[in-house]
Amino acid sequence: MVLPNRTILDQEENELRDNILRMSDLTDKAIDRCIQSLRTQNIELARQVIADDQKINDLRYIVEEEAYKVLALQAPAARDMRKVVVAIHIAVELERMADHAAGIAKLCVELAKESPLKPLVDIPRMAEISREMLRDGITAYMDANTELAAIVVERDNEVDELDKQVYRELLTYMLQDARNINRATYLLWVSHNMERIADRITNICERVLFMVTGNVRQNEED
Amino acid sequence: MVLPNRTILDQEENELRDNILRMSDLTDKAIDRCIQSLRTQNIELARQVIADDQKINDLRYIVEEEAYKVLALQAPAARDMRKVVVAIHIAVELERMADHAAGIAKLCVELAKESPLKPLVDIPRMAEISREMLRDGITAYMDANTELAAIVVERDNEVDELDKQVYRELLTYMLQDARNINRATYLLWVSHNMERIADRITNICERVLFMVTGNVRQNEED
Amino acid sequence: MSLPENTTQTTQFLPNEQQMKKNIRRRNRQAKFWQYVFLFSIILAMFSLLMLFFSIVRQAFTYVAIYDQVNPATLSDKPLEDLSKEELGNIIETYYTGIRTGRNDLRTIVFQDVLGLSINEQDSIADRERAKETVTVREIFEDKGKAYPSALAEQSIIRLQVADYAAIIEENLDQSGLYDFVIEKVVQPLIVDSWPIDQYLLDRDTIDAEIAEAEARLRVEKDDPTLEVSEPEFRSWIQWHLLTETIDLSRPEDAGLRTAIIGSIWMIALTILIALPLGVGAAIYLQEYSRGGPIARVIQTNIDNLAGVPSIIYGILGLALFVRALEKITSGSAFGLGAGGDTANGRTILSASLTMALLILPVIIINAQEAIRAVPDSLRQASYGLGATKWQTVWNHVLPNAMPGILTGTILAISRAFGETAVLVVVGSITRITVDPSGPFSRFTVLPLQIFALITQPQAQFRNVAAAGILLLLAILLSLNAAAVILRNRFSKRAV
Amino acid sequence: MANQQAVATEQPTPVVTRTAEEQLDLRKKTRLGETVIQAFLFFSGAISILTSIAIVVVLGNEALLFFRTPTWHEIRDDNEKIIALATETSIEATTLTLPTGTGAKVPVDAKIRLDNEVMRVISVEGDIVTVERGLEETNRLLHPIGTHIQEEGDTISPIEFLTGTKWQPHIGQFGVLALVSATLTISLLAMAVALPLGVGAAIYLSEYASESVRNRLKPILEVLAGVPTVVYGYFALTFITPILQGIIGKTNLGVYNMLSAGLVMGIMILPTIASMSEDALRAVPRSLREAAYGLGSTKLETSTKVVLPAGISGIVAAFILGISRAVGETMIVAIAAGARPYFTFNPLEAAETMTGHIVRISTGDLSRATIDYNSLFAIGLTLFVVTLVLNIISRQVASWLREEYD
Amino acid sequence: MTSNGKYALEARNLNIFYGNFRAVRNVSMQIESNKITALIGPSGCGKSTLLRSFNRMNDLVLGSRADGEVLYRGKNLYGKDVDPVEVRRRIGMVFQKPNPFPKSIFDNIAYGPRILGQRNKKILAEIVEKSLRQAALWDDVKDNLKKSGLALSGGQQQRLCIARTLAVEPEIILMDEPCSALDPIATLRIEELMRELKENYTIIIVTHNMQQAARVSDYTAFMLMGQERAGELIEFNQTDRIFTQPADSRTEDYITGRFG
Amino acid sequence: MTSNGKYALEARNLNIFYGNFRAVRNVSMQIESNKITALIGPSGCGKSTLLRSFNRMNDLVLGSRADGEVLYRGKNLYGKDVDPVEVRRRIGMVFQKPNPFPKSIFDNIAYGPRILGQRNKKILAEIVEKSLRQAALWDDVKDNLKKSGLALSGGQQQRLCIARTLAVEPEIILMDEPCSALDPIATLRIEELMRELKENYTIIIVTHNMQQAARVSDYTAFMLMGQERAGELIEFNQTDRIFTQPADSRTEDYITGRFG
Repeated sequence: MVLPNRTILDQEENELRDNILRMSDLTDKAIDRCIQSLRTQNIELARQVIADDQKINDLRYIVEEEAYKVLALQAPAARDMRKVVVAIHIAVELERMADHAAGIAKLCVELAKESPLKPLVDIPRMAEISREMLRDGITAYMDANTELAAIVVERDNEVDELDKQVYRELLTYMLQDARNINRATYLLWVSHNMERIADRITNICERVLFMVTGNVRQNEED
Repeated sequence: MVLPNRTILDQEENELRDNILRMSDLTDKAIDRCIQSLRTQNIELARQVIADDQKINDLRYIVEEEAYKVLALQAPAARDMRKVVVAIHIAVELERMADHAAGIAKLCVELAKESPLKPLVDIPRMAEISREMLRDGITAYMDANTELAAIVVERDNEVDELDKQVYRELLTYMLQDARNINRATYLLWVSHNMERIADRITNICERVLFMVTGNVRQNEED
Repeated sequence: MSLPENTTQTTQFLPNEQQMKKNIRRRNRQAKFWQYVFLFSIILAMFSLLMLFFSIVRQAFTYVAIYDQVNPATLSDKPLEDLSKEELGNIIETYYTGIRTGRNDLRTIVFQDVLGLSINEQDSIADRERAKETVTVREIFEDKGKAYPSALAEQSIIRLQVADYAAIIEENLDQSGLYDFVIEKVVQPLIVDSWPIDQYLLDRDTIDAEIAEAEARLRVEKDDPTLEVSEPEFRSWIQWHLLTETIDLSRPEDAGLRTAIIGSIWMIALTILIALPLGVGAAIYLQEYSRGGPIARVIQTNIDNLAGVPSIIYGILGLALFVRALEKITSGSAFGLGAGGDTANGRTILSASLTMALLILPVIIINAQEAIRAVPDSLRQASYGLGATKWQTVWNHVLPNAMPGILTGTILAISRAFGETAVLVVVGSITRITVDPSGPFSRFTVLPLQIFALITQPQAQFRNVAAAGILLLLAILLSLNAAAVILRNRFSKRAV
Repeated sequence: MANQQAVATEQPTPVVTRTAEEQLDLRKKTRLGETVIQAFLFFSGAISILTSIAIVVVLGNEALLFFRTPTWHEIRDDNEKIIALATETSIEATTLTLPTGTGAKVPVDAKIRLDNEVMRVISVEGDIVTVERGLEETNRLLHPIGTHIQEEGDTISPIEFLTGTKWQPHIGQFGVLALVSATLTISLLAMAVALPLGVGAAIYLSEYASESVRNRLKPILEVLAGVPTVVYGYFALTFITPILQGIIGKTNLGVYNMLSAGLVMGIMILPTIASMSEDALRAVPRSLREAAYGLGSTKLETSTKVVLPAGISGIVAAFILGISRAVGETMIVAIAAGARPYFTFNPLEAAETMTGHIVRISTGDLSRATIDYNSLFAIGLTLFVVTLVLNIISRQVASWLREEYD
Repeated sequence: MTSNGKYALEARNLNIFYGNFRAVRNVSMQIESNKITALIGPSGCGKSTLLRSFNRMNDLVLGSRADGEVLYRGKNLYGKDVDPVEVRRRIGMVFQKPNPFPKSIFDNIAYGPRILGQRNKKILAEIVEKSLRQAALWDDVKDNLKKSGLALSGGQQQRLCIARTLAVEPEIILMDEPCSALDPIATLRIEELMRELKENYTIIIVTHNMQQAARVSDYTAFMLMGQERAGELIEFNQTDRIFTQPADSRTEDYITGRFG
Repeated sequence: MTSNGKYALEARNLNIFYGNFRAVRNVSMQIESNKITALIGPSGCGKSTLLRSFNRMNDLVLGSRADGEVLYRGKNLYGKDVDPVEVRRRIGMVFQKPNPFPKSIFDNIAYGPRILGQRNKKILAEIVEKSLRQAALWDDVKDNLKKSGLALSGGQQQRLCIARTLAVEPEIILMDEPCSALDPIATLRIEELMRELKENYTIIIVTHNMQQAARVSDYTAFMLMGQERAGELIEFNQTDRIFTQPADSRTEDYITGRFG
């Protein structure tokens, strides 16, 4: 009497994937741009990122609404069900990542008011790693690739290390000269935001692992 | 032919609520204890918090497994469906909050190795506010109280302000004396963690709003 | 029986396990016993059927004892089969000269059996003779292509003498034909008694005693001490002449059922013509047009009641309505028909068919209704759903699908009409009729009625004829039933 | 989705004009054929009503005539001896000559009847009776010597008809109970044979027999039901009666008797009862049997405690229909039961049932005016009412069955 | 409910009676073209009755009567001079149990066009092919068009019935629990077919299977037995609204199993 | 599947034949006590046949035959000296369509105890009350015990049938699509009743409604038609495992609608 309707389900799942892909693309772009804006003190670019955040928020709402609709109307089971719920989680994480990027962009605007504290090395590096992680994580999601997801989870440590390194370095700048404190603090926030972005990618990958295996208990840590 | 079975559904929903309640209780306790340990430099208490984190993790897994089971087996619709999905979100947030508390506890262990930098005022204040928010947020969830949830969301700003204040204050200590840097840094992390905890409570309350209204687009910011 | 004890369930209410096991043994024994009782019932029913057929078959195939009314020994010294043509001819001539109506009898034999003249032809010959016109032997015989002694060529065919007719017969038959003729017309063997075949096989003593007794009695009666009754010989009463001969209530061995069979066929054909369209029409009206309406309810109740009315009541109705009240129509006089001698007031085939039609109408209607009702409503809805009108739906779906049921019911109704007797007794068909019916306004008889008449004849051998008639009747009915079954199967196969 | 696209693009040229393009016209169309057909169908249905009306009118009317017509009976003395005989009377004669010394009292000025001719006695002088002939539209006939002189008696009241136990038309006694007693005896005999065997056979067929056995036996039963009754009569007369005579003795059992007729009628009805009961039992849904077996019933318990009670209304209906058939059955009794219209319940005796009597008086060529002819309708009416009541009961019972499973 | 769409059918204050019993009370709703509209509700809530009133199939039930209007292209189907035979051709129906005629597949589909007067064999063959293609049955049966429609499986039979309905080119197809007699897999196929058909047809479906309504329909109407056991329309909205945020608490109670 | 539980029933290499046709191939499974076990699968996969083999109801079908063992308390139900009448008393059955006897409610339930030899009226009355209470029907009918069982609504009839089964105190209750003839609300009630009954009975249910299996059962067995159209057991596990993480891809395909 009641089997899920594959046509609709497949269609809805594809739509969810497409929107996630779109979101991850926008998020990736946001990270890239906010770091560029940081490096080049390009306020315009920063403003762009802040503005784009709304688009990503909207996409998240679309994904969530779609997902709840599928859950209520199609009553999916097993992997279908996990795919839908995971889509919600991923959308939320991506949206938050974009928020972080927007946060960085706001800091950029502040930083652009003064001359650069120092040539940036580690923060762009963090961004680079995060973006790689993001792309790999989304690939893992698209391909239901658990191995890739596990690798991405591992790489979070690199970003954490860099964050700590950035902190220590910035501290030396602050101790050197109290006038640096403002700018160093901003950069500190930037680094933190980057670290959180990487964190959230880790969350995404853990959700991917769950989606594929159905096992909630992934070896995870915050 | 196919109506949800209320007995099972009600039972499962109750179980989810109970576990969430249990988690929030443990989380609340963890926040309380880690701040106490910070104040009293009580390593034992800190270790306790770290150990308890596993319990909370386990509860989160239980909630998630239960929720996925309900989704797959009972195919709930409308508010039932939202309740179940929201339970997953809240459990994840609570678990992360507990992680933050554990993070604070770890810092406490480090801090306990040295004498206190200064008498703590703002951080316990943050903890106090967070715990209030947490209790209110969970009450809002239990009672499906949207007004209370909205109030909680507002209070997040207080914690953010305090975090910034703590940072500025700690910065003065660091500038004062380079030997303070280590301890100040740790306290900085503690403050950040507190701020994140409050953030996640905000997330919970937004989920509660969604659960009751069915509207994804709450006015939210990270 | 040997399942382990129930340990988990506390049987507070049921008898304990031990008792239940004892019970179940008793219950199983009971079940076995009654199974045999039920089996016995069906076997007995089947046995009755067997006996029924047996009782008829044994009467249709019997052993008979015969004696010759004219002792062959008095006709010739030699055995008859050894005689020459001429000698046989002489015997015929002598015999017929000896009886009063001999000339007329022989003329009839020549006209009917030798020449095969129809009634009309015979009449026209008689008319011409009456008009002083001579109808010569040559004219008639050459017309029919038969042989005749040339000496008689120009003689009037009607005015010939016994010897002439005998000569003509002699001319047209060979030796064995003449022998048969002599045996049939002169010796005239008569059945004294008949015994069912089973009795012959099992109880010869009684039969021999009865033969001896009959012989003694006949010798006294005929005052002929040499008279002999033959040994029992086998005789099948199922004979071709059942179909070709008319009834003869003086000689059972010659009695045929032709008139009755033709009467039955006429009546049935007419009955179908009247009852089938009306019956199916009524069924369609009730099921499709006024289903559940007040008129339909009244009609329905009516039909159900009519179906249970004994057939004899229909007979009375037919008698009063068709035979008497509508005599003008049913006798055909209203149409200027049936003025001939073979009408019997209103007691015609038409009256009988009308009565019979009324009798089987409820059966046809009820069966047709059943068949129409069995057509799933879903088909009608499908048809209406496509924008079909009521009659389109009935014609295209209801009727084709109900047809096997309707036909089966009709055939069963017809077979009932075929075997129906009481109605026609009352409506008054005639049992001693020897003229074939020629149309709806003829007098007639039918097969079962003829059988009834035969049974009630005092002479025992007519029961043998009746048995043969019954076998014929059953054969017809069985073929009708078989047709119904085949029809049903063929249609139902096509439907699915 | 792709499939749907394909359909959309390769849409063939429209074969019926698509509704969207045509003028919307939902108006009623007159369909003459439909009306004519409906009229014919209604007429077909009405035939049955006409038949019923005809039966009631005919039977009622003629029966009324029966109850209104005075009876005629021979003039008899106190010893029931017929005492009024006429000598030969020609068509023209206006006097009757009574045989001398009979001392018959022929009533003056009253109507008398010889054969079917009604006359009025004008005067009686010794043996010479002067009469007015050919009254009441009867024809003057030639009466041979020894014709009974009948005098007019009373009319028969319906109560007399229904309660009288003597059926002797020649003395003006028309008590239908004489016929009813035979009808009853034979019917009960028949049911005593048919019911237990029929139900037993039905249970066997529906519950025990395998499908193939049932498929073979059921048509045979139906053949048995289709055998014309005249054949059963033959069976009774030529087969059963001799056998019974062999058992009971010829002195105790005549050639014509109710026992043989009753037994054979039972055999005749048996297939009907078995077949109808079997239908009723098989109409009991399979699910009920499964329920019973599922509770741990044996086959017997399932058959007798679940299936039989569930089908009981069908069996009762079969039973009543059987009685109704027995009451209305004609040929068996006409052939095998004899022609003795006496009030008796002894199955060993010959007797005449209502139907048997109708047949017997029908086979003689009855003229319309006689009371015998009219009595036929009175008996017919009685028979009609009895069977009608039985049938109505039967249908009522059968309708319970339908209600239960619908 | 969008208000600018083109409505295929519109009920206005529709009441349906069986004799003195009011089966459906005061229903007003607008059925959008080229959408699937589902009627759901507990047994006896009048959803089937309402559906059957949309093409006057109820007329076939003795003593049934409709009050109010059902507008089809601005014309009241219950108007005085409206011929129900015409109505049913334009508003086709598919029933609970697959009910193919006991004829060949070809004749099943050709029946409708034939009674409408189409005798041309070539055109009939075209109609048959087109209808079978639309019902996604052509590939299964194209080599066996002479086979009896009853020889098909249950799901195929139902698709045959749908094809038969399509052959008379209706605008609206009413479906009365079309899958309740089918197994899950056949059900799935019919549902997919419905989604394909809505490109060209307006579909109204009655189902007592809530999930089915959720899965396939665009709009859902929820009915309940109200006063005096008359069916009432409780809520009518887009399906995803009904199943995620129903406006009426009775609707929510029903879809979440709290009912009764 | 826990292995230390007490098994109510155990099938070992069970094959079921109708004549020469093998309907079920080589099924081995262990039914845990006081649990609800659901058998699911597409039409014709042999799930009903398997169920009916558990109390030898298949014996009633001409030419059916079982190969292998069905162990009940260590005893093979298909052993030589086992009386199916006794088996069916201990392993009761509830059927697809409610099938109360056309008798009073009281007599429906008293039927079983009576044939088992219980004649005492007082005890019979107690049995009737207890069974009706267990079937959650007592309050509905206690004032109308003389009413015909057929006068009840469909859902009540089915509960009556369940009560009737309980009256002979079986250990195991087999249910063959017990809700397929019922409306959603009656279905709901029966499902809740099943969950109450499993306190005291072991229940095995066949359903073609996947959601029903998901909702009410503790264990689920998934069957499919295999080679030569014989039904095979594909997967048997706890219900939540089957519906969230099925081990066999065919199971996942079926429950996610990818089948066929």
